[in-house]
Amino acid sequence: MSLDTAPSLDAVGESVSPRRRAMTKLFSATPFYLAGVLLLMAIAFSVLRPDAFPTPANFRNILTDVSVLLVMAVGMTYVMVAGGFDLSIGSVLVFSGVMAAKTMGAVGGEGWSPVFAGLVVALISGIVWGLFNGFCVTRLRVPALITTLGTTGAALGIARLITDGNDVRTVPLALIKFSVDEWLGLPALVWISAVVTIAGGLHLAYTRFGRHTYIVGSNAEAARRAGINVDRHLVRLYALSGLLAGLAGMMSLTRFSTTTIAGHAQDSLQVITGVVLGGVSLFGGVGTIVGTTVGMFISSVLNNGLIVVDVKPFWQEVAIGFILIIAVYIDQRRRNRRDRG
Amino acid sequence: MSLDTAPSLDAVGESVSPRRRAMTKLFSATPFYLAGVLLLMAIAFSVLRPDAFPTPANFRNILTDVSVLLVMAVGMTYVMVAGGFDLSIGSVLVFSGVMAAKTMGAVGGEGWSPVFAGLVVALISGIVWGLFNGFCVTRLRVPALITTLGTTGAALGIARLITDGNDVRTVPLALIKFSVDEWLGLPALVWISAVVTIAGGLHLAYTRFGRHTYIVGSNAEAARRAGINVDRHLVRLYALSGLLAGLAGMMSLTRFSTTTIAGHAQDSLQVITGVVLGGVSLFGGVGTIVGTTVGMFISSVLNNGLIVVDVKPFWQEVAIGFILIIAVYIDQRRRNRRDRG
Amino acid sequence: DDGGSSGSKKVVYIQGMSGIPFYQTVACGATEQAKKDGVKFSYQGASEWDVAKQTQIVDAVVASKPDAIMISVTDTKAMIAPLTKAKAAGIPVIGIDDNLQDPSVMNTYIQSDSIEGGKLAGKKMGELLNGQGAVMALNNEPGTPIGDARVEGFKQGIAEFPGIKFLGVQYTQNATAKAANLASTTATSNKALNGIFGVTTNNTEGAVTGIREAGRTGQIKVVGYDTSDPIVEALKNGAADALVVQYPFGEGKQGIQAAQKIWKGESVPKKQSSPFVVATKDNLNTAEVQEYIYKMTCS
Amino acid sequence: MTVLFEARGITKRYGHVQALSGADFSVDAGEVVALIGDNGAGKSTLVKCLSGVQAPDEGEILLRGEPVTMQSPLHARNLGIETVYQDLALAPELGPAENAYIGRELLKPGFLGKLGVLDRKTMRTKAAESFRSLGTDVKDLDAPVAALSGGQRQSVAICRAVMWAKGIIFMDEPTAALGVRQTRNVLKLVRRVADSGVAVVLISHNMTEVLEVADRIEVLRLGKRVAQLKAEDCDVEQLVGAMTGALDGVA
Amino acid sequence: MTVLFEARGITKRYGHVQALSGADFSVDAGEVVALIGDNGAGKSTLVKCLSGVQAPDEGEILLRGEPVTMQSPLHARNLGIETVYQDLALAPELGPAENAYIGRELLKPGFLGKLGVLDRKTMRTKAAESFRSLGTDVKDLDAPVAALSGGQRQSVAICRAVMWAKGIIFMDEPTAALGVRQTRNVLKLVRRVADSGVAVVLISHNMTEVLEVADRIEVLRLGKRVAQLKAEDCDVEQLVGAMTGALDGVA
Ligand SMILES: Nc1ncnc2c1ncn2[C@@H]1O[C@H](COP(=O)(O)OP(=O)(O)OP(=O)(O)O)[C@@H](O)[C@H]1O
Ligand SMILES: Nc1ncnc2c1ncn2[C@@H]1O[C@H](COP(=O)(O)OP(=O)(O)OP(=O)(O)O)[C@@H](O)[C@H]1O
Ligand SMILES: [Mg+2]
Ligand SMILES: [Mg+2]
Repeated sequence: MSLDTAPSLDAVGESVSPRRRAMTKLFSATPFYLAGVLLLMAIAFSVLRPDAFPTPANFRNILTDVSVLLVMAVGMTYVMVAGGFDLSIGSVLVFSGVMAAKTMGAVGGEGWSPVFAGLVVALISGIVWGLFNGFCVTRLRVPALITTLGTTGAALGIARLITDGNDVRTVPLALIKFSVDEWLGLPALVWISAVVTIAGGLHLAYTRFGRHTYIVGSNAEAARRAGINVDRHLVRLYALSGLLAGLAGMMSLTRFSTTTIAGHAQDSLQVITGVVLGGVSLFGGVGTIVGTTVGMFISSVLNNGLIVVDVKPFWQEVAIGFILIIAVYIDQRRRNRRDRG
Repeated sequence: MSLDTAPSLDAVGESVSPRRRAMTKLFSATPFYLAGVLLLMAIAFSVLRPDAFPTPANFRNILTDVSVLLVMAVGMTYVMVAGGFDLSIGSVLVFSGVMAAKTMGAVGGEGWSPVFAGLVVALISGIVWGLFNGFCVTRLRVPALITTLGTTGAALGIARLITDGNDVRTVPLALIKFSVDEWLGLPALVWISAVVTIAGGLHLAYTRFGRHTYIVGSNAEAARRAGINVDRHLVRLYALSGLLAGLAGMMSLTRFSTTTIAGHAQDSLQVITGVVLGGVSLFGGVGTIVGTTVGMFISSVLNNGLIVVDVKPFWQEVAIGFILIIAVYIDQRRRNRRDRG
Repeated sequence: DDGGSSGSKKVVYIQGMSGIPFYQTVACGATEQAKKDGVKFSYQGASEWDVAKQTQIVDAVVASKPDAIMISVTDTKAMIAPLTKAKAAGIPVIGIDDNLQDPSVMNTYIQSDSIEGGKLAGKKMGELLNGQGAVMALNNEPGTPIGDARVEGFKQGIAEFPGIKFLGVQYTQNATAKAANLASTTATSNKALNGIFGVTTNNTEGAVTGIREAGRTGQIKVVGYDTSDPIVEALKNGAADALVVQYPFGEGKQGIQAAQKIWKGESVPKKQSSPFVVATKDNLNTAEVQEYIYKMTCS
Repeated sequence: MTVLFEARGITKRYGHVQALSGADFSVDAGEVVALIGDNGAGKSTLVKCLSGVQAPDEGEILLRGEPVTMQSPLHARNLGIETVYQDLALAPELGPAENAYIGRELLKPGFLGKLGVLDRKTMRTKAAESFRSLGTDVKDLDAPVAALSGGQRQSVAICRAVMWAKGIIFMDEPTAALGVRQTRNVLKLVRRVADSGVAVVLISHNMTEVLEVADRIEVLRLGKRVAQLKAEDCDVEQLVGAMTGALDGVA
Repeated sequence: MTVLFEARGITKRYGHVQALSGADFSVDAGEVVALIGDNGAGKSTLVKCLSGVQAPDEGEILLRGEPVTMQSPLHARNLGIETVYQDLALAPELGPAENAYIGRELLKPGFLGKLGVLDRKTMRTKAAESFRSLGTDVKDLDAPVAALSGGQRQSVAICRAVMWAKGIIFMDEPTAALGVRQTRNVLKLVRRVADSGVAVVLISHNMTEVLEVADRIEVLRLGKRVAQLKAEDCDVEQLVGAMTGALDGVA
């Protein structure tokens, strides 16, 4: 029902023009200052190696490097905005890749049909692990950290049982060709990753599903009382994260033509780093995919740039460590000043 | 000032006998059911390998195995109860070990004086990193995850720069002898770990400092308004965690007579797993050292038992993954039932 | 440019992973040779054993336009694509350790045959045990080609001794403490165990500690692969019994030499091999063995 | 004649605390019933049990004479029950307009709506309107509710419930943090809502307020209903007596 | 003669919201001053500025005529200022007794106390006593305060502040969630505290309550003090007029 209008001292909330409001939002949102940090880094590397860093080929390198992890970071952003946590994505990536490779091997042939079968199996594998995570977190009330740590071990263990620990390389020629193909000068994987990120960004920011994700992360009890099925929503988010890890598994398989079983132990941590760097809180309720994207690129540009300017490996570790802290500090400082000012 | 007594309908809170209260506390606290799970596991392994699992030698294995990690887990419990997070302990352990070994090498000799110098340097190294973590988290307002991830890289990088990545083994004979010494049938390291754990347990549970740790984790703003210097307290907690990681570094050096630089990437995660298993929440405010101890032993007994009963390595990963989830589930289920009943 | 003088040319070595004694020694050997020949040299390596990370490094190194790349590949198939890009950019690729599955990419590779090395370890173990007993291996992670090949060779080596039973591989995630735990637990729960093969340095160090803690030093023989200062120490005092030592220092030198030959247009053989030595307490101080012991602190 | 909504013998224990021990309650359409009682009497617990937030241990709930089991807040809501909770149940990181539409977000018309795209503008305008009608001045509609004053936050919770009230509306101390003017507006609103045929249950510790707006008063003490009174028949002293038990046997 | 505590021209902005724009305030020892104002007028913000929780952007604070800068709540507390915050500021995971002693834990006598060991038993007993004196029945002293009813929680916060009041005590809507009996006890308590020489500042939206207990009334509107009144001189209508600005120029 509608309320009638009582006398009021001021207009409510409308004292600030929409334009000014939009500007404030833009400048106050995390990604803005962090994107500044990213730009500064890129400028620094360009000055140090003008012939090598700011080249189209190198930008393509950076984009390709970030593409697989970014897909998983989109899923992680959803889960963490809702106050969850998913350590298992690296293992799920491996598991899905193994299942896809095995499927493609079983289907046989070098065309698109085994690829398609592999993709479907990879996505389903990812979803199944995601559903399992969601089930444990919501029904069994096992903390997300323990649940996803458990599935990290279990998924990797099963992948190794299936393969006896050996990488699977039954990848059809069609897929190998696809990995080399470029559209508009960029590898197909980069485009896939871009589509997922943009779709995820719009979906999280503008739809009801996205809004519910923020509410669940901000105050799960309030969400429940407002009639949101919190458990179901969380299960969906974990499933989404699993799905995207499955897709990432297929992408990784495409990129390397082999399952790289041993090489993803750090993936989850890398993704979580990018996501938190981008302004998502461990406590949930805040964060955006734009922020996540900037966060992931900070890591990636840093890794790339330090090698291009030829910093020694041990120095790189030290530099990355401190730069991460400094980047977030700059971001925090600017934002605090605004809050005060 | 005191308040005078108004008529009251019931006695306040004293309707339940202190004894009953103590019992309720005991049974409702996490460690109780989790300890049951631990016992069940031990019984299962004993039944499967009565000749090999429940032997003094094997129990000594388990205790030795858990000792270094448990010392770090005590520090982690403090930090996480206060709502913080410390990923850097594994690297700080390595860094402190390296500094201690270098110091012992520089002091020279095979007696106790280089050992003592090494110990002091290890502890100071740990504290310094802890203070740095605390500084970044409180003054620079960089989230704990990013801060400690940054110092993880930085501390390890510097350790490697100092040593060129080469393990240092300038350990005096006195220390090597000490590592072999046994008191009452157990290695000295186990006793050190036990002392730290018991002291930590009593300190966290019964002192003002411990109480403040819970308050900061439960509601940092309330703590601040109540006159607790939250930032200083957090800095102390990170310093404590660093100190204990430094001690662990010295213990690890004692155990292996070498710095094992490359071998501690998983330490932080293992410790966090044990701590969360033992009932500490990622959101702070709850948890006990008793719980942490039980949690650490669950991991350790599981690792040991699966080897003793000769489960194949890949199956071990799968089993550990699922058993972790089941253990917490049992614990949760029992506790929920009590809450409802 | 002028093929003759290599004064301004640069070689980058991409390690399989940073902080590993073997790769570090390769870098030292290369540094020494490069200094002598007036070639610029640097090295890179990811902090984890990870194909994606190594790809990232290869990409960035290619972008920085060196004149040759030396690389210890993390995967013989997955690294084909990125190294093909290097080749396409006209950068010669020199393999250290291993070739790719596509043999057309690398100009040359210097192989220390891991299967061969593993075999040496297995044979030595057989000798130490007089052909009787039960042995296990400690490896980092399944699916790492070099480690798997060493274990494979080890199995072939002990197969010559029918009295020896292979109990299987356990994995340690490269953590010394995990290796120690596995060693002590198995040593106390399986009295038959009398030999452990440490596939990498951390595993050997862990095995030595674990056996000591189980109180079975001397009863259980330890054969390691690669060295580090602590392991050499263990060999001296009898806690370890034999080590298969590669010649990474020489491989590094060879790599730089190969690069210069390629620049000059001279022919280099596709495969060059690098020798091994088996070090024991008795031969440790001989000049031959000392030449092999890894030097990680470059001059 | 059956009443709209009735609860019988509701019990609820938390550990060894008995929050409700056989509480009864009833409210009819178009009626304003005040639920009063001492601190800790069990009022909020009763409201939670009747709005699906918590499952009672025992007892029966009848809606239009039919027994129902509230499985979840969503279920209660689908039965036409809205609630202003004492702890407000807002999402602190979201803005006031966003909070007002939690769980009932408006979608854009047409295709975008089918895709689940929110109609933020309409929600914002409508929320601003209803805050204004309560006399609450929210200066920054984009600030998170964590940054609002106590009274502003309470207004958000009230607006949310009132916007959707159809059958029954529970208001657990809705005016506790409100200013004088806002309180008056809410009391007027309560009357108006009831007149439109909705059953209103008002919890309050302000007896003047209760006597002013309620038709009937139910008194809870130690988890039990101890009295049902007609507002016109009683005064503040009587109510206080009933709540504290000082007048036992009198009321 | 200087008053005990005075604030002049306090301003405080949050982003583009001006919460206080030059607010003045004063209170003297032994006096009960009511601070009233509409929702969002800036009362809580003023209390936070005066108790060291937030730093004002501008303005001066004088204690016994001397300018002071409140650096932190601890500093304010050391100056003898206690506060009951509107949001209570309790640690939800801890029990009521533990909360009552936050930041002022009692230690065991003797050596154990030197080690920092808490005297839980005494804290428990004393806390129970003071809850009882407010007329609040907390059934389970070990349950976390998150499990208490709204009024019980508020009692915990009040007890905590009153136990330690020495110079000035700010109470931001202390009775908002309290029952009738508990409210009466708190008002009696306020009077008694003031009589013992402490300055009491009471924020409330209940004008009857305000007129009953206050000596003086200060009115805040849109972040500024718009009136200072003597309680005996005025009635509810006048206060409401001053708060809403309807009577501008009259008061
Ligand atoms: N989740 C819970 N766990 C344990 N005890 C609880 C819980 N919720 C309420 N209680 C207890 O149940 C009793 C009734 O609480 P309730 O909140 O219903 O009181 P109320 O009548 O609303 O009081 P108030 O007027 O103070 O809001 C109290 O003693 C309270 O401590
Ligand atoms: N942390 C904050 N960030 C932004 N705005 C704030 C913050 N705290 C308060 N405000 C704004 O400042 C104004 C004054 O708030 P304050 O809490 O002081 O009001 P109040 O007089 O206590 O009101 P009430 O009677 O409702 O408690 C409000 O418009 C509020 O939205
Ligand atoms: Mg209540
Ligand atoms: Mg207020």
